[in-house]
Formats: sequence, C-alpha cells, structure tokens
Amino acid sequence: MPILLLEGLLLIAMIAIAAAIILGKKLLAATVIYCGFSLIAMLLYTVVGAADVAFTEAVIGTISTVYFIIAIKSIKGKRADDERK
Amino acid sequence: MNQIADHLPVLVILLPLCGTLLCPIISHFNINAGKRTVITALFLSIVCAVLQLIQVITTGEAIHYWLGGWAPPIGIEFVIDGLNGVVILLVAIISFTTALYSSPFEKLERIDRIHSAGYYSMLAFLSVGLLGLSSTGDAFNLYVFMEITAISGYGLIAVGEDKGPIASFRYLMTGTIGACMYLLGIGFLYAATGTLNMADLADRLTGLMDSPLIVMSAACLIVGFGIKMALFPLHGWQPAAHSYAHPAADPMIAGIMIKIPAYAMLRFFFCIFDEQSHVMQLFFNAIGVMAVIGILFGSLKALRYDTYNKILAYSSIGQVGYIAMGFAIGNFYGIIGAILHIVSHAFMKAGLFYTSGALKYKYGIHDINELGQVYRKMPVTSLTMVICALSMIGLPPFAGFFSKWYLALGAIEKGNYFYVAVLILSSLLGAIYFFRIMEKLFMGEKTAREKELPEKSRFELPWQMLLPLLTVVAAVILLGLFNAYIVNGVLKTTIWEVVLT
Amino acid sequence: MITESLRPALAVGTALLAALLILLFGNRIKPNLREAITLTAAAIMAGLIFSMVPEVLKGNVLISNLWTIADGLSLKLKTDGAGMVFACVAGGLWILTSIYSIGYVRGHHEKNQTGYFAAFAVCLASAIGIALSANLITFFIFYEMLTLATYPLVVHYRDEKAKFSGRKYLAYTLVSGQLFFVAIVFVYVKYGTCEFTPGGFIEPGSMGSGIMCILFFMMTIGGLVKAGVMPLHGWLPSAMVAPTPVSALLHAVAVVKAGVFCLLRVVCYVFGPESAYWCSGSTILCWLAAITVLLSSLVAMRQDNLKARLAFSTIGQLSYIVLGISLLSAYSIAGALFHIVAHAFLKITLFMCAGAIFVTTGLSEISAMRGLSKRMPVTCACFTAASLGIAGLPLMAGFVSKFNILEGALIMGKPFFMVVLVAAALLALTYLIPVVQIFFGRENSAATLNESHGHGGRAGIDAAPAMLIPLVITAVIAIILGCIPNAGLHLYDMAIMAAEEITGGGGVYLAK
Amino acid sequence: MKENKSRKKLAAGLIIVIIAVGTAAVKIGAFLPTIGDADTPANSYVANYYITNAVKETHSYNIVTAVLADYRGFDTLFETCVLFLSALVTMMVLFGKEKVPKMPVKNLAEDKYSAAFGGDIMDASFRIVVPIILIYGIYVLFHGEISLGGGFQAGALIACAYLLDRIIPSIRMGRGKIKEETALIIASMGAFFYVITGILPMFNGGNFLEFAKLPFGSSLAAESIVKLHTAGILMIEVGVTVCVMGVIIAILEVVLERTDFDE
Amino acid sequence: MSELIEKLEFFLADRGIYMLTLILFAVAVYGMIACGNYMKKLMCMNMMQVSIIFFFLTFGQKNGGTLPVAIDEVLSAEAYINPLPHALMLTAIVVSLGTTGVGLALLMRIKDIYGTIEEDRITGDGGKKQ
Repeated sequence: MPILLLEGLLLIAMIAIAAAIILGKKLLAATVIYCGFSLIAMLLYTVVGAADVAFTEAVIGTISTVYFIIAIKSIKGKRADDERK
Repeated sequence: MNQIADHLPVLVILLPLCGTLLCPIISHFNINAGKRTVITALFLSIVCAVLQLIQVITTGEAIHYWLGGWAPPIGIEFVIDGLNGVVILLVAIISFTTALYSSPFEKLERIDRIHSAGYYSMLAFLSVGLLGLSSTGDAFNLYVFMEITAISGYGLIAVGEDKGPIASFRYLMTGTIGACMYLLGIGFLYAATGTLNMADLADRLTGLMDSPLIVMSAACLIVGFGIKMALFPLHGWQPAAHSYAHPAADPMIAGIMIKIPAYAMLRFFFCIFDEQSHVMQLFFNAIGVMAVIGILFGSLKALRYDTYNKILAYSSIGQVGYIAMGFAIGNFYGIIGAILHIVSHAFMKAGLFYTSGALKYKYGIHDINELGQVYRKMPVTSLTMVICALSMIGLPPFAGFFSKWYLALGAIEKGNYFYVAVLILSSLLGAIYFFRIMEKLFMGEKTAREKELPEKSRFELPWQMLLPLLTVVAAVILLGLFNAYIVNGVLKTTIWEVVLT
Repeated sequence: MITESLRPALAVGTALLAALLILLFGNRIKPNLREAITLTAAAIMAGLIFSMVPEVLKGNVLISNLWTIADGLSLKLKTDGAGMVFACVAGGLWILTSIYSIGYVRGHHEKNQTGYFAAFAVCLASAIGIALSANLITFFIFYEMLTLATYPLVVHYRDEKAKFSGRKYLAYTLVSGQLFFVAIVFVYVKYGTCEFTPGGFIEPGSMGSGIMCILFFMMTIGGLVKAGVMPLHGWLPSAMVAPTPVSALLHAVAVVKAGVFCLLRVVCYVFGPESAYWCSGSTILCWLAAITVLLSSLVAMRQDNLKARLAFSTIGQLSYIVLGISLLSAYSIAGALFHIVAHAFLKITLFMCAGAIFVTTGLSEISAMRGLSKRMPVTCACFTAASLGIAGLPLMAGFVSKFNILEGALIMGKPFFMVVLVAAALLALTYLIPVVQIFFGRENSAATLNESHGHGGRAGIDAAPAMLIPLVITAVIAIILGCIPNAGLHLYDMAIMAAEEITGGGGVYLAK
Repeated sequence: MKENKSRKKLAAGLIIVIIAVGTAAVKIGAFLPTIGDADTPANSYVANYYITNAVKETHSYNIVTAVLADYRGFDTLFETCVLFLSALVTMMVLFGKEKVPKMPVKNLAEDKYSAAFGGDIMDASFRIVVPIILIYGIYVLFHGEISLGGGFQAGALIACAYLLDRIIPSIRMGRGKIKEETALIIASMGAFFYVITGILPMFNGGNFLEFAKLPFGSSLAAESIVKLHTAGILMIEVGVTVCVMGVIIAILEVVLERTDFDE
Repeated sequence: MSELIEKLEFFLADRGIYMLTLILFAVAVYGMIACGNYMKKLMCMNMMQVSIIFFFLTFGQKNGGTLPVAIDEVLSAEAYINPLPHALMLTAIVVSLGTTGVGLALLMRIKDIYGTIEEDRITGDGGKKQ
C-alpha cells in the first residue's frame, strides 16, 4: 500500500468529515466526528513521517475534544436551545 | 553599562514580557503591585527603545541581534534599522501611555484581583506582540508575534462593553483566516527558497520574481496583511471591534494594532520582494484600488453614525487606506508619507480614543449629541479632541498635514493624479464629520448628563488620564513641526538602502 | 543684501505667545490683566515691525530661517517690500482694534471673551506670518492657521445662525485651501522650488497654456475666496453674524487682505507677470474683478443693514485691488498695494462707527438712524470722512491708490477697465452718501433717540471713549495718508519699491 | 421546511466550492515541488545544515527538538506565551461569571442506583490508568532530545492525568482540586522560568537564549560546553511543561466551574 | 492493475496531494463562513489550521528518508526527513489550540449574554444590524 495512496485516502476521509460537520444537524454528533478528524490528522502526520507533530496532535486533539464536549454540555445545560441548524 | 547596550533589541521585548508573566504572581499578594510592575516595565522598554534608536542613528547602520547565538539563516535574528527603530519607539510610547491611562478605570468597575491583573498582562502582551512584530527579522517568528497580538486583541475586546464578545468572536474568525493566509504565504516562500530569514529571502528571491509560486505567496500575503490591517474589502471585523473594545485598551487597539501589520507589509513587499518586477506592480495597483475605495468608504460611512467610537472606527478604515496608498505609490516620497502617516495617525487615533475613554469615564457619554458644552468642564479633553481632529483632517501646523504633503508629493511625482484627488476628497469628508463633532461639542445645548463620579481631584480627570492626553497633543504638534528631522535623520538612509534598492 | 535676523520670527512669536498666555490664564486672572496681555503684545509686535521698516527701505532684506519644516523646505520668513506693507497695516491696526474690541465687548457684555481674544491674537499672528512668509509652504501653513483662527470668531455667538454661517465659511475656505495645497505640491514637484522670487519662477513656455491656466486658478482660488471675488464671495455677507470688531478685523485687516495678498504673491512672485499674462490667467482675473466691482456696488445699495452694506462695499473695494494686480503694470501693482493700506484704514473706520452706533443706540438698520448726528456727532463726522475716502475723493487715502491703478490701466492700454474704475467710484458714492444724508437729515424720529433705549444704550452724548478714540485715530490717519502718502512709515515708497521689483523696473509693456 | 432548504443550499455551495478549488488546485499543484524528491530548494538549504550538525552542536539526537528548543528557541518561548495568553483570556472572559450553583457533594457509595458517569468500574480502572499516564508524561519530558517528545506533549499528558482525576466523580470526590488562579500562577511561573533560562546567558556575555554561555559549570572543559546545550534544552522543556500543564488545568477548571455534570 | 496504481501515485505525488489539501482548506473556510452555528465555525477553523499544517509538512518529505532522529552516526542529509517544517508546525498546532480555547471561552460568554449560539438569532437583534 504505497504511502502516497494512503495519504490521498486519509485526505479524502478528512474532506468527507469536514463536509459531514458542515452539513450535519446535531452538534454533539459533530463533536464526535471532530474527534475522529483529529485522529485521522494524527495518522496522516505519522504517514508523512512527522512523528513529533503526530504525538502533539494526538494529545492536543484529545484536550480540544474534551474542551468542545464540556463547552457543549455547558451550553446545552443552561437554557433550552433547539438544535435545528 | 556596555553589557546592556548590546542587548537593547531583545530587552525592549523582554521587559514587558517579564512584566506580563510576573503580573499575576505579584498581584496575588497586593493588587496594585501587579499593575505597577507592568507600567514600570513598559516605561523601561521606552527607555531601551530610545537608547536603541540613538545607537542606530549614531552608528549609522542597523543592529543585528542573533537570538540564541546562531547565525541568521540558521537561527532567528532581530534587525533594527532607522525604519523600525522609530516604529518600536512609537509602540513603546503608546503602550506605556495606555497602561497608565487604564489605571483609573479599575476603580470605576471595582473588579477583583484576577481581572485587574489579567487586564494588565493582556495589555503588556499586546505590547510585546507589537514590539516583536516590528523588530523581528524572521518570517515565521513574525507569525508567532502576530498570533500573540491577535489573541491579546481578542481578549481586550472581549472584556469590553456589552457587545464585546460578539465583536471579539468575529475578529477571532477573520483574524485566524488572516493568520492562516499569512502562513500559506510563508509556506510558498519557503517552498521556493528554503529559508525563513527575511534578509536571506530577499537575496534568494531576486532571480525568482516571476515564478508562479512567488505570485501566489504575494497574493496570500496581501490577504493576510489586509485582514490584519483592516484594509477596505477585508475590514469586516474592525468597526465592531474598535467600538466595543474595553474603553481603556481602545487607544492601543485602534492606535497601533492595525498599523504594525502595515509596517510588516512594507517590510515584506519592499525589502523582500523586489518591487520593480512586473508582478509586484500589478499587486501595488490592486492595493492602490483597495486603498482608494477604503478611504472613500471609510469617510462616507463615518458621516452616518452618531456614536463617537463608530465614527472613529470608520475613519480608521479611511486612514489605513492612506498608508496602503503610500505603498501603492511606491516611490521615495510615497513611502515616507506612508511611514509618517503610520506614526502620526497612531498618535492621532490614540488621542481621539483617549478622549472617548475620558468622556465615558467622567460622563458615560457614547453619543456625540450628548457632547454639548462639555468643554467647560473638560478643557484638556476638548483641546486634545480639537487638535487631533484638525490633524486628522490634515490642516497645516499639525502632523496629519505633513504626511499628506509627502503622499501628495509622491503621487504627483509618480504622475497619477487620481490619488491626489482622493487625498483631497477624503480630507474634505474628514473635515465634515470632524467639524460636525466640534460643532456639537462647542455649540450644542448643555448636555443632560451630569458627573458620574464625585469630583475628587482639582483637575477634570485623574492625572493618569491627563498625562496621555497631553503627551498625544505634544506628539502631534512636535511631529508636525519637526517631521523633517525624523525624515532626514532616520528614515532617509534606511529607505534608500533597504527599501528602494 | 540679505541679513539673517530673528525679528520677523519674533513678531509672529509674540502674537502666538500672547494667544497662549490668554488661553492658559484667561479665566483665572482679572479681565483687565488679560486685556493688558493683548495690548502689550500688540505694542511689541507693532514696534518690531516698524523697527524693520527702515532696513527694508534701505533695501536690505531680513530673513529668519527657522527650521526645515518638510524634507528640503524650511519655515522661512522674509521682509520684502510687499510683505512689509501688509505687515505694517496689520500690526498697526491690531492695537487699535484691540482697544476698540475691549470697549465693545465690555459695552456689550459678551460671553467667553478669553476665547475671543485668544483667537484674535492667533489671527493676527497668522496675518503677520502670511505677510512675511518667504516660500509657499510657510505661506500655506499660516494661511490655513488664519482660517482656523477666524472660525471661532465667526461662530462667536454660538447660535443657529452663527453655526450655519460658520459652516458656509469653512466650506468655502477649506475647499479652496485643499486646491491651493495640490497646486503648491504640483509647483514644487515641477519646478523644484517654492521660494517667492519677484517676477515669478515659472517661465511662460514651460507648460501647456491650458494646464498652466488651470494651475493658475487652482493657486489663486484660495485668494479669490478670501478676497470675496464675485462668484466665491458667498461667505462674506453671512459672516456678518459675528460681533462688529470681528467683522472689522475680518473685513478690514486680516482675512480679506490675506486673500488679496495671496493673489499678489501667486500672480507676481510665483507666476510672474509674463507667464500670468501668457496663460491668459490675468485677463480672466481682470474681468472677474471688474464684474465684481460693479455688481457689488449695485447690491450694496439695496442693503438696509449697515454692516451688510459695508460688507458688499468691501467686496467691491477688494476687487479694485485684484484689478490692480491683474493689470500687471508697475503703477497698478503699486496702486493695488497702497489701496490695501488705504482701504484698511477707511473700512475699519466705517466698521468701528457701525459698531459704536450699535453699542450706543442699539440700531443696526440704516433707515432707523435718522438724525443720528445730533446724538453722535464725532462718529458721524468720521463716518462721512471715511465714506468720502472710499469713494476716492482727492486728499483722501483712497484717491492715491485709485489714481495709480487708473494710470496703470492707461499705460497697459486697457481703456475699458478705466471706465469701470471711474464708474465704480461713482457707484461707491451712491451707496455711502445716502447713509450720510440720513445721519445729518431731519431728526423727526429724534424723540425715540434721546431716551437712548436699545440694549446697553449709554446716556452720554457719543460712544464710549474706548471706542471713540480708535475711531478718530484711524480716520485721521486715513486723511494724513491721503495728503502725504509717505507719511510715517513710507508705505507708498515700499509699495513702489515692491512693484519695481516685480515688473523689473518701469512697467512691463506686454504685447497688447 | 425552512431549515432543510437552507441545508440544501449549504450542500450545493459546498459542492461548488469543492469543484472550483479542485480544478484550480490541479493547476497550482504543477508549480509546487513534487512530494518526496530530496533536492527541492526547501529541503536543500537550511534544513541540511540542521541535519548534518544538529547533533554535534546541540548534543540532542532528536533533530526536531534541537531545532525547536535551541536553533529556534525564541519561537518556542512565544509559543508558550501564546498558550499562557489563551488561558489568561479564558480566565478574563469566564472567571466569576454565571457560576453554576455547586450541587451538594453526593456520596456515590450509597447512591447505588445512580447511573452516574463514575461508578466502581471506572473508579477501579481509573486508579491504574492515571499513574501510568503520569509516569509516561515525565518520561516524555526528560527524553525530549533523545527520542520523540518534548515540553508540550509532557505538559499535556500530565494535565490529562489531572483531568481524569477531576472529571470522573469517584468516591473521593474533588480531592486534589486546584483552584484556577493557582493554576494560572503555575503557568506563569513555568513561562517565567523559560525566560530566566534565556536571560542567564546574557550575564555571561552571550545573547538571549544562547545555551553555550549558560553561567553554571564554568569549570567544564571545552568539549563539555556542548553539554550546556543539553542543560539548556532540559530547562526549557521543564519550563514549557509546567506552563502547558498550568494552562490546560486553568482552562478546564474555569470551564468545569460553570458546567454541572449531574445528569 | 499495478501500472494504474503507478500512474495514480505519480499523479498524487505531482499535484494530487496539494489538490486535496487545498480542497480541505477551501471546505474549512467555506464552513467557517457559511455555517450558522458558532460552534461549527470553530471546528471548521481548527480544520483549516490542520490543512495548513499538513501543507507545510508535505514540503519536508523525502523518498526513503527516516524519522529526523539521528540514532546512530549521521550519514547524509538524504537519509533524514527535513526537520524544519516539523518544528514550525509544532508551534502552529499549539497556536491552533490557543485560538480554539479562546473561541470556546467567547462562545460560552456569548451563550450567557444572548442565550444562543446561532448566528442568525444573534445578528438578528445585535451584531450586524448596527
């Protein structure tokens, strides 16, 4: 499985995730997909050969996802805010 | 003593940085100590900036400071020549005066320790970012300083009035796009040359000017700097950000935060890319068009509003158009006009926002219709307002006139009279909306607002607010009368050697 | 020969210093002390200027080169002939007008007097600066400072009318100022120099005649607006809203004279007679002036308000000077210069009389002033003398200058303008003499006068001494200058000397 | 009805963007250096210098850490300042506002039926995982220049460990809770420590952040001057770790203060 | 089949990867502008920064180069991947965390003031109308 093909596939997956987040309806779903996005980004960096960057992306990806989830919880928790868009 | 002398460039940035980092710790013990450390740190950085400028003038050539002891293309270096010596001094002075200016605002809102310490560290971080932006010689380092300026800007706007967070969020969105475009621009440059040091980039790029990589990088850089400078089509965030920012931090945000990216743009487009190449002429025409529309748009929009801050914000869009026009003109006098306008407009706009803050502090006035007869109780504020307004219009004895003089000189030398016509039209429009304010100030009927605070001191405002007002007035007048000495003594050699080679 | 000296700079400096002192300490110190500052400053400045006159007559020029104001240009003041004439007039009249305005302001209980006197001082400083400036950029700096200084005076009463006339005044002056600014930059870029050189530094052929004509009018528009030449005179009548000493200052001493002086500098010291004539700028100027002279006299006749009538008469008289300059002959330029002096003294007397009448009897409409001479004999006498002078009666200052302008027109072979000048003199009579008749007419409404109603009326027979004395002095000077033009400061010689310089000796016989 | 119309509009816009940029990018790609070949200008100039003598000069085997901490140490200093600044801004914006009323500390032990997020399984596994993360974080910190790792990763890992302890409501509820102000002060101390390591060489005649001129160990022989670089890099890594840890804990504390986890 | 992969791989190497990165960048920027919900804007912002970071890293790639950690004696520059973009991109990632953190804090503050993070409801009454 040549590296460039792998990179291409991962990039296409990322584009798909981006489209899904933009068009998606529920916010919490978007956050979970976003966590997937940072996972794939970490994979992409390892494939490209940037081990250090991949390591940092992994750690920072988790922290920002946790932060997103807490933010949603604190936003949803307060007043009923219909999640249409 | 000589030890300090050869570390000046980095000391100018280190002092506010240490001030910022120590401020939360110190204010843990005594709330005012944090504020005082930041103010003393900024004052010391003014002293270093002055010494540094003197050293540049006396020795005649630029200071190269190798950070970490590594030679330039490998490590990062600071390059201080006549041009950015002046800009650094400007930033240092305005940051110090703004820090001093914001101390009475604390008592107004009775905020707790974290907020007071936090506000001062953000202000000092903004000053560190701007100082770094104007003195670094490395492209990626410039990106990091730009981020620091941006985030401290978001913070200072977010703690502002009721619509602060919304304005800050919009600024965050556009600011990040701007920073990413700048990063993209550097990416292309790095792909084409392999180095990140600006001087190195300059001589490796001489041959490559027409390669499509450089064209794309120049386009990305224009968008990146355009957003940071609030140039016309990319200014979406600026009016809200400048009107709802924290009243004490507004002078610094509106005064220098949109000017230093303009200086960085000058650094990039004149010192690194060679400006005579066909591609760059195309881009300069584009910038010229953007500047012209921006000037007219800014002035016309400013006529429509009655809130004082909104008028000033839109007039800023116009004035940034002046600076961009100076770059678009591109010859010697055009650039001198642009730089002089960066310096004088920074003082003028900071002065006007000082007065707006003073009005909010004493009477809580936001709207210019409530300005009637305020000058009887606040003579110094009205004096600053009048002098800065006249200087913004470009009337002779003040600084604004002379930057317009050089811009007109450059424009006519280059031969496009369209710029001159726009210069004239915009100063007339400026005259309309500034005299409208002055009419309301001097001839409006008595304002209904009475004093918010019990009258403590003999003067109209606490001394921390009077001093910045007076420094701005003095700066505008002295800059006006003695601008030739700045131009000949400091700027001329640098511009001929570095910018126009 | 040229000597470096600080006196010109000191003259301007004293007035600015006085303004600063008044602004800083005005409200804190007693009014008398504040007035003392103005008077001492006026005295010092007049003394400085008059001390420079002998050197100028001997021919050596004093230059004070202050500092480089812009890259390659220095803030330079120079005492040449024309400049000294205007400076002497402005300096001399400042003392009189300040005494007069102290009397007027006290009599009329004006509000915010400190601002008034400070603006007055800055106004005079910039007038002297305009007179003595040696290059276009110094000239422009003081020119715009004059606009800024007179704006608070025009809007002194701060009511709706004042606001509107202030806006109109600003619109006219700022727009023309910006065009003037562009023209200066263009000249500096094209010719490399801004220095005023007698006879002009622009050669006739150096540009297309069309472009040079446009440049000519962009440069002179500043002067035309301030001098109130017909199409651009709108602001002058509406500036009558200001208190009388201000209109005395505006319409007799500072603003309008600065406008005419700007025309003189531009036509004679930047373009010079040859290129002004070559690009046909001066001929258009002649026609404009001629039309203004006639039209303004006709309009003046119908004005019932005394100050409005005097305003339109000023527009007419100033177009005399414009005509004199644009005829481009040595005699007419000398005549124009001397008419600046004559008109200053005559017009200021008329305005002072109007102010005195207003303060003492509260009347401002001419029709209501029947038989005023019974109550105010001295004021009416001076009024009559001055109006005769304006009309150009021999033995009065007006005659000398008008005669020279006529002579210039004759030599230049432009008979039509001679006819215009003579007709204008007659018209001047038509709008001033009826006023005199009413003064000395039957006092059927005298009954209304002696209770001296009207706000602030004085019981005494005539105006307050502080207003009467300057009135008489200016009338007497006008008469003396009429008989002996070279009395005192040899103003006439200086005018002739300046004219010689400009036209390179003995009049330029341009192609007919 | 209104919202899925706007979603269709959104999708249509998205497709247009993708197609437009795709075709444009195909042309742009032609100029960019093809991926993978080694002699492009980007890989041939400064980068080769780093590779060939990073180990010799900075005595750190991981070239990326060498570039990060030593050659371009100034960048990293301001990177930590960016993080510290973002914590500061979060504190300024959120501190003391809209505090969520503290729910009474429920002792989960008795409350058998609460489907709380905690519970025994989580508590048991949590007791094993946290120490491992901590050790791994410390390892990553001290091996920054030999194998992968560095200040940021270490700091973030330690903060994760703290986070686990903070979020999972175990029986010993809220035991080791750090107040957000102290976290911010820890962060500022870390960053200040970084600045101090930069300032020290300035007294010894070197420039800012010049590790060869660090004042201690003046008696060292010439060849061990290089070891000073290692000391310098280590001090920087510690500074960065402390700062990052403080920042992340401060941000999360402020945010957790405002949310209630009671469902 | 294999020469198909060969051709595809050459296309990817020459410009395919750049195309995909720029598409990701464009989609993310479009998301930032078009999305109504402020939270989604933040996610798209983060994605934009990831795409720029990846764009930088593609310059450093070398065929056959190993990780930039010099285990044994350094042979030649060819053997190792270019470390400079990696160092720069570490900074960029940390900066992206910073901005996202600040964005979320602002979001919560907006939620307190306006009770919603839907752009149309906010700008409806406050933001853009002024």
